Amino acid sequence: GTTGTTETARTGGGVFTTIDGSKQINASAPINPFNPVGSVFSGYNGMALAWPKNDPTDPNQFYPAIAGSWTTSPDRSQVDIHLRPDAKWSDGVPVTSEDVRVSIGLAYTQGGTAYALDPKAAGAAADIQVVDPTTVRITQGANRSSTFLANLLSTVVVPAHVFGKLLPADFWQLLKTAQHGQGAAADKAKNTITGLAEKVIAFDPGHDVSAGPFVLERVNPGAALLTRNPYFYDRQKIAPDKVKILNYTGNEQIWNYLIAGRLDNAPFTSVPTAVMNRIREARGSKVIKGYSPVAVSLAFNQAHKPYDNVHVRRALAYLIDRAQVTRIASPEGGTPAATTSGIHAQAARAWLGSGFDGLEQYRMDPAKADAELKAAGMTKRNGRWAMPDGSPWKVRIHVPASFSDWVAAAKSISSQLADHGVDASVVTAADYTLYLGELADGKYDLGLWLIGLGPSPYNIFQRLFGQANGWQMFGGRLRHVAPGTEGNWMGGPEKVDAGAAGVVDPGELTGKLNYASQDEQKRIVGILAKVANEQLPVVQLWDYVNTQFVNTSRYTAFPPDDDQALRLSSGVWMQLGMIRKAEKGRV
Amino acid sequence: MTQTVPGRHRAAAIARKVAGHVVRGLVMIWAVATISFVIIREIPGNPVLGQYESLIQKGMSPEQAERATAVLYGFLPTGSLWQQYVGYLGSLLHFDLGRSLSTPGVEVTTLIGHAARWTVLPVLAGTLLSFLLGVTMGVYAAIKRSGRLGDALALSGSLLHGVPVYVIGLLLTAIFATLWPIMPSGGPVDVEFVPGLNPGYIGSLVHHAVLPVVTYTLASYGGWILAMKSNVVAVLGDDFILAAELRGLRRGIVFRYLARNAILPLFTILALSIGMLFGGSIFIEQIFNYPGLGLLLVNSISSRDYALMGGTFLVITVGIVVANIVADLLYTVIDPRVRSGGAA
Amino acid sequence: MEAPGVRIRDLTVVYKTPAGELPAVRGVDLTLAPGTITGVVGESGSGKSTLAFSLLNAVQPPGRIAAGSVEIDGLGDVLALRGEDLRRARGREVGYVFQAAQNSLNPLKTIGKQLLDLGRSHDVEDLRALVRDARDLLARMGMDGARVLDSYQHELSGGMRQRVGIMLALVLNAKVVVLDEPTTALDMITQATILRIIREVHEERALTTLVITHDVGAVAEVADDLAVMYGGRVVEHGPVTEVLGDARHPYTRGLIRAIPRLTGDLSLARALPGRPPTLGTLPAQGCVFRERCERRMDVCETDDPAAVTRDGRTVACHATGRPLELVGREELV
Amino acid sequence: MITGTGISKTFRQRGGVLGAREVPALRDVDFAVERGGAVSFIGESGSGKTTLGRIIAGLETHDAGEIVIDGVPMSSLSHRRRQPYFRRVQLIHQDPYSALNPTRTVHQALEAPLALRARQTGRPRSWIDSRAQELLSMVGIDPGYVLPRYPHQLSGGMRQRVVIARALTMDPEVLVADEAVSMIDVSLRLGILALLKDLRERVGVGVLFITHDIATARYIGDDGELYVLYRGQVVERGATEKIIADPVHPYTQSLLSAIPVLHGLERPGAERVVPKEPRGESQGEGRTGGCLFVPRCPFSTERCERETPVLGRDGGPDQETEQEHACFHPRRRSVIPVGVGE
Amino acid sequence: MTVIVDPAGPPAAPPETTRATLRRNFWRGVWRVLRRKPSRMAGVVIVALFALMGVAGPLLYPAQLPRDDNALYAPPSLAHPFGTDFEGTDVLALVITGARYVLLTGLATAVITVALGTAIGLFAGFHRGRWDTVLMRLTDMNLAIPGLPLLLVLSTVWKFESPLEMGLVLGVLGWGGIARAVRSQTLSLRERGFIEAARGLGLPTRHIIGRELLPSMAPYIAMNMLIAVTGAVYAQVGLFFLGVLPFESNNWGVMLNLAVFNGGALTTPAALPYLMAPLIAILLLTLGIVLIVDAMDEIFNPRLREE
Ligand SMILES: Nc1ncnc2c1ncn2[C@@H]1O[C@H](COP(=O)(O)OP(=O)(O)OP(=O)(O)O)[C@@H](O)[C@H]1O
Ligand SMILES: Nc1ncnc2c1ncn2[C@@H]1O[C@H](COP(=O)(O)OP(=O)(O)OP(=O)(O)O)[C@@H](O)[C@H]1O
Ligand SMILES: [Mg+2]
Ligand SMILES: [Mg+2]
Repeated sequence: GTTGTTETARTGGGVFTTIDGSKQINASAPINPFNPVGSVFSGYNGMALAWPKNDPTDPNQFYPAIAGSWTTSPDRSQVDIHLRPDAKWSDGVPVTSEDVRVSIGLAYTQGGTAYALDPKAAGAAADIQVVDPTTVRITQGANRSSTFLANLLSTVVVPAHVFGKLLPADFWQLLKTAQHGQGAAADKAKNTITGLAEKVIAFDPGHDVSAGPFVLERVNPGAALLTRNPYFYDRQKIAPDKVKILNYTGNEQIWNYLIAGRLDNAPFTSVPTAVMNRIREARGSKVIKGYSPVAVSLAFNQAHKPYDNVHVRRALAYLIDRAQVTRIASPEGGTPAATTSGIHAQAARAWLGSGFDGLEQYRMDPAKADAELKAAGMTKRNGRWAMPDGSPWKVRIHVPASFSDWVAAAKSISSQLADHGVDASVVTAADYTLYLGELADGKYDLGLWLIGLGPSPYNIFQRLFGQANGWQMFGGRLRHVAPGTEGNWMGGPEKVDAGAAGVVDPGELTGKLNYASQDEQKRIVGILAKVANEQLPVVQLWDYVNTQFVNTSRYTAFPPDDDQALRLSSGVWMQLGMIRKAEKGRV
Repeated sequence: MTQTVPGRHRAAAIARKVAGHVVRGLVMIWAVATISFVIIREIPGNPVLGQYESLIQKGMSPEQAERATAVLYGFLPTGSLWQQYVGYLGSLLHFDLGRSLSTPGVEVTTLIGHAARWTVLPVLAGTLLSFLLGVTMGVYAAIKRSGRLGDALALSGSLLHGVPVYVIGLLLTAIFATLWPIMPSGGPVDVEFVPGLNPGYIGSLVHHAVLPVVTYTLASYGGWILAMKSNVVAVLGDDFILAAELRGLRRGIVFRYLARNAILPLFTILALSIGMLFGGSIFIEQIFNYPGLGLLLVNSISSRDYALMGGTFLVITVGIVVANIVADLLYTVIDPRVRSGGAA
Repeated sequence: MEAPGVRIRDLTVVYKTPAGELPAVRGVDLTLAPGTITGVVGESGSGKSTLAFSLLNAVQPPGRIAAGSVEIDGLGDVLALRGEDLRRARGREVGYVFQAAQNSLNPLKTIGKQLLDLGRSHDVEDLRALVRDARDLLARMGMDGARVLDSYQHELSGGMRQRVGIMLALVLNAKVVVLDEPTTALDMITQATILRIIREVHEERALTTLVITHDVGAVAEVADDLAVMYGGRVVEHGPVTEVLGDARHPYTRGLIRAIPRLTGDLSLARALPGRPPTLGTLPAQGCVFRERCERRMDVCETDDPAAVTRDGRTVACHATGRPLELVGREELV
Repeated sequence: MITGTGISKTFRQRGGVLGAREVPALRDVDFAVERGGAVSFIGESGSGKTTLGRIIAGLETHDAGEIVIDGVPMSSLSHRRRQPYFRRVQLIHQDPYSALNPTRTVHQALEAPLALRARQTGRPRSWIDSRAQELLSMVGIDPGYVLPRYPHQLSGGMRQRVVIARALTMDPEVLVADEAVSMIDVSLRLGILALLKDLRERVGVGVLFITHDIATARYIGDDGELYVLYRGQVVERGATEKIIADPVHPYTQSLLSAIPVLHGLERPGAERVVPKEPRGESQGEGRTGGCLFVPRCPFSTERCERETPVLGRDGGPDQETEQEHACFHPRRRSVIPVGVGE
Repeated sequence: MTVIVDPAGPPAAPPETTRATLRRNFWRGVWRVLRRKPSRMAGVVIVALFALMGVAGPLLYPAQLPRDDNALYAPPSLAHPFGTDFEGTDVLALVITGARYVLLTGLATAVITVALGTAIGLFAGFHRGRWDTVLMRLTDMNLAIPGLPLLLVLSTVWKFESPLEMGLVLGVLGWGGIARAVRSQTLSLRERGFIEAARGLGLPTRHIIGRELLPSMAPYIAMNMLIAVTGAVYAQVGLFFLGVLPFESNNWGVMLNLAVFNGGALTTPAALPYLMAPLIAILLLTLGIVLIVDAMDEIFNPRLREE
């Protein structure tokens, strides 16, 4: 009974109830966006300069927010950010360039791509300049990145009159020394700045000063309550009086809320079919589906035999019925991977065009699998495949126990493999942290692994040909480490034959994606997708679908399927003019 | 034989006894702290990597996830295991449990303090409720033990005693929060109410506590009914009850004799289970999203928050140790036989 | 006030056992003359306690009073009493001193508090007077009343507890008092003291008293009348001096002969052969004692001897009054 | 065969909150048990009888004094070396029910010690069964009947006989019978007493008989010796018959006076002594010196308050009877009941 | 005199008291005790069924349980009395083949708990003194260590792949309560006449502990053993339910976990049979054990047994 029943029905009002999928609510945490669990909720009381659009290929597409507009120099080296003149903090103070500068200063204490103290880091900012109260100019360092703009615009803005005191008076001088100085002085300056990190994280302003549509009123371990910010620049677009963000510890709680019709919007969670049906039956319930640049793969440790042999990897790919796996593991939140390209299918089409169809699809084909295994020298005895030396071949698929969809997928794969004479079993790790640790230590032969993290093509292939596969980026320089060391658990070869493109170093190519031009990126993505498809460092299993749940009985005008804003919080939707109060009696 | 001991002597003797208990308790706390320290530091897994990948898993962009986790590297413990241990013991002496990694920048003591509130409330209520219920039913089951009703009560006790708490919790949520949603399915209180002594807030507190408390009550009720039943049966066989009846004492008085004698040994168990309550119930808190110590511990383990894990462990242990001491002393105080030295 | 008389008629008490309901007391007739102390002796398991409980209609399950009546003057048939009437009779009219008086007190309450509970249960209006009476009684039995009332059970010695038990049985002015093994587990001097107290209080208060014991000596010291029980039957009953001086039932004789004595020829004393009876081993028909009897006859196998009363003495034996020939058991051993 | 000199024992009771308190259970007790001899200890509850029995059986340590078994002083031996000596002294418990393990049959109860004995003496295993039967016959029960039975299936008298048989498995030289008949039905008591006497005479074991009922002490044997214990101290000692006939110490007289009179067969003694009440173990504990019995003695004088009478020194031994006592005012009193016929 | 019997001649027929007879009598007694109440027989039948499941269950099915790719979370039917799981495998088959792990763990835990607890309690109670103090401090510590949290931590370090490992850990964590109770029982039994008598006879400590003390505590120990089995089943299933132990599709705890978190059994009835099957199995096992526990006292007390 938390819905607004007052006469505000036409103009707005009521409580909007939702869940922040990326954040555990923590009542002990400060109201501070720099704190990873701080009670600042993106889009509600947390504001960035702009909000990223969900474009499959272009990471630099943004909706304006605090930054009303921006201009980039043609060589992408300089960005001018123009703040909205009507942006105000919830205490009535206008949002100015100084706020942005302080926010950037604070960001430096935390480290990050755009605000790295090392000027040689890819995409690091070199200079921050306040041009006028509403204009900030930021220049990029020598090592340019194609995502520089995106990183700048994602900067979270905090009020200088609240957070400013965290920066020492000589901060900007210190920063200069750290970035451009030499020797001990620079090191000392660096240490001083990073030394501020803890203080910044721990800082608790006590009450919320927000530039967003809402201000945090109260938070308890179960929920956070936010009320309208009367000074928000687009306040007339905001329908609800209050927003209630609920905490959750397990997906099933979200399911229950949804079935009970309590949530106006819920983030993506994996949902069993039966539950999905119940949710759909709930009054006013609707499901919005959209693109989410994440895919799940079965990754090989090529340092372990027999997975060093590409024929074995291919054979396994031919034995896995991805449609069945998806049906069992993620029936509502995933689509079976069309093939292994390292890219989410939707983005892959955009990047590769018709080239996508030219990739080998690895349809389920036991005969081909047999051939591949034979090619790898594996032998079959009593209907069971054995290693070339005759020793038994045990395929152990590792998954974290806490992800029941992954567990189900792994089980399904192992059953399918077993059907074809491959002795396969599932081994779970107690939790995700342990899983990742052991995975990185090279303890597993096979494990499930997230790939295709778009839209930036570097991010996409960095999952296949990045740190996990031995390529490390240090101060703008790439180096390759031996399999089994320093987190290189995929253990792929440093150079591979890419057919028409000749022998290539996929890690190097991936690194180039960072700063290459659009056309160059397209070429490299083509090569890397082909390499991924032929070499199969992973078998892509399914691509995630961003499944959002909304309830239209209290509010309407949610974004449609595949909307560009789908991966943003409903707070941002409101800022963008979506979400209106539902008219009485109309559902 | 009675013996008159000067009051001062007796007080000194009690003080000596308490001191002995406290020293033993401290040694035990130290031992458990050390064991848990070693085990905790040996847990594999990189907490920062874990956080980063979880954020990605939840759909955050890699850049954002990196921003959110980069700073955590500064919170990882450094130095050799021995150095860490010495530092840990040193800060323990100042009641400093260190700083949390999963809620960076917040003192572990603060986190524990907040969580303890939510643990103590429902578990204490559940313990007391189940105690009262179990004891009453236990008496009933003992008195009617040869009848069908007594059998049924005892069997229900044995079964409930056996049914794991998570089964009860799951069933209750399924029924009262999903099928017939009259109860909230999680959280400790509705955030819409201003905290304080206003009816709305308190009502909401109670509303949210009902299911956890009922679950806890049902889960521990079985133990009480069984213990009480067997105690009552034993006391019923004692001669003084028959003697009281043969002296024509009122039924009520005989019943009081019976109940007091049977319940006395349960008080120590009660003290112990109240001590256990700092451990909360991991299952209950997990199922009802109740932000108590149990959940705190689970989260601290999965996020490899070493300081928080150690701190929570310690608090739970201290609770048990203190309860043991209290139980021991309590017995001395409430049982006249032990009180006066048991020289009979 | 006159001491009441007690008449037990044809009392049968059975216990439910796996082998069916077996009688622990069988067809007992016993009259307690007003103002006398009657002693009941018998070996373990002969049904003494069961008989005592019957006097208060308090036989414990799985036992059950199957037949008979217990008439007490001024109270009527106790076995017909139910509920509150029965409760009020217990303690107020019939005082009971428990077999294990050692353990008949609530360990968690002081004696004084238990006394007050007793008073309240019987609607005593003047509790102060009750406490005063109790203190007098205790003093009468040689104890410091005030201190005892403030004590817990475990702070008293066995003899003291026994006396507290007697006090609690008498403090409401019960006129019929039943003492079940009041001196077992006490040493000689304490036993003597308790027996003396029983006798004195009995006389002072004009009571009708039943003392149950397995120790013939203890009964002989205090009792006026003596009843001997065996296997649930009263086999002999009469004035104590007569029964002891001239026992008529073979069992009584054997019992007396088995008492260790301070003087006299050692070789005259001897144990009874065989085992004391239990419910399961009692013969279903015939004389219950015949297994151990030195004067067994054929008729003993089939007929239960009837209790015959002559010159104030009751004996239940086929052999009584017959010449002493038959089975010369003495020669056998 | 076994002698004790100056045996003393003080228990330190750890009483809960109250700290320790000291209970002197035995004070300077001398005694001697000969082969085939009979020594009885009597005294009221708490006088230290059980403690003495346990010390002699090696189940309890003593604080001072010396126990000599077969001429070997026990204090000269290590704990381990003492064991074989103490095994020659076997204790028979008061309660025949708790003295037998309810979960073990009589056969099992006898088999274990006999097996041990067989190993010690190098006898074959077959000896065990025949010896078990022999011992049971010796104590007068039918082996065929009792061997396969559990204790609860036997009567009190049978159980006590089994206990005695079990003690005999070790071929002891002394049996310590602590209130061995007080829990047994009256009708059967004499049987056990006669058995003990019989064992003395035929097998030659010494019997140390502990009781609070003086009359039973007579039945152990008419050549027996009697010790009267009061609060851990021997106050009178002499031949059993002699002491019963002519007790000198007021405490012995109180004990004898307490024996119930079988009216009809006996009449009470003319000068029965009734000790003063109340009695309490802790009473008079703070006193130093003086006769222990003073608080309860009807005849005490001022001297008794001051001086402590010592057994033998302050009374006896009587040249004729060797009777000793510890009293400043010894006087014969006729306290025991007299048979009507006499 | 009544007592003098010719000591020379033991009766001709030696009584039948061999161990075999005793054992036969014991089992006859057990049978009698069980037959006394129908509920006990029911308990025995249930537990025997589970034991059979544990021993023979996996033999009833092929190593690779058949799946039906088109019947995921199928409702109960004749072919699948408890429906199917996420992969289309028969739930009943999962429960039956999964019994072995659960029961083995339970048994291993019970044996270890009871063996450790009894040994430590006996030793402490029998030898008293310094050993007692040390062992009791150890016991206090065992009781003070919060078990479930520790298990959660341990499960990250140690993969409990075999039921025996799992049982070992649960047992090592759980012996404290029994040790304490056994010690106090030993202390009181120690004062009983028959123990004193055995010591007086010079019987070896081994005999006293093994033959005199242990049998007297047998009902208690047996009872605890049975209860420890259920306790271990819960602890173990609970850990699997929390999802911290290695995956095995026919593990009851994993089934619960997947039913709730993957199947949404608490949210929709579709996966309810999948949830109920292991739950019912657990409840039945408990019921069986509870019903049998009731008979323990009578089984091990010869008096109650023979009646
Ligand atoms: N609760 C009971 N269930 C079955 N039989 C019982 C019960 N109570 C007593 N009996 C049996 O009844 C008979 C008489 O018992 P009762 O207690 O009256 O004997 P008693 O003469 O008082 O013996 P004791 O001297 O041992 O006190 C005994 O054979 C006893 O076994
Ligand atoms: N283990 C012990 N700890 C403390 N005090 C004890 C202990 N054993 C005996 N005592 C005390 O020593 C004294 C003598 O006790 P003991 O048992 O030897 O007397 P007893 O003559 O056998 O008495 P009873 O006739 O009651 O058996 C008593 O005061 C008793 O309380
Ligand atoms: Mg009785
Ligand atoms: Mg004694």
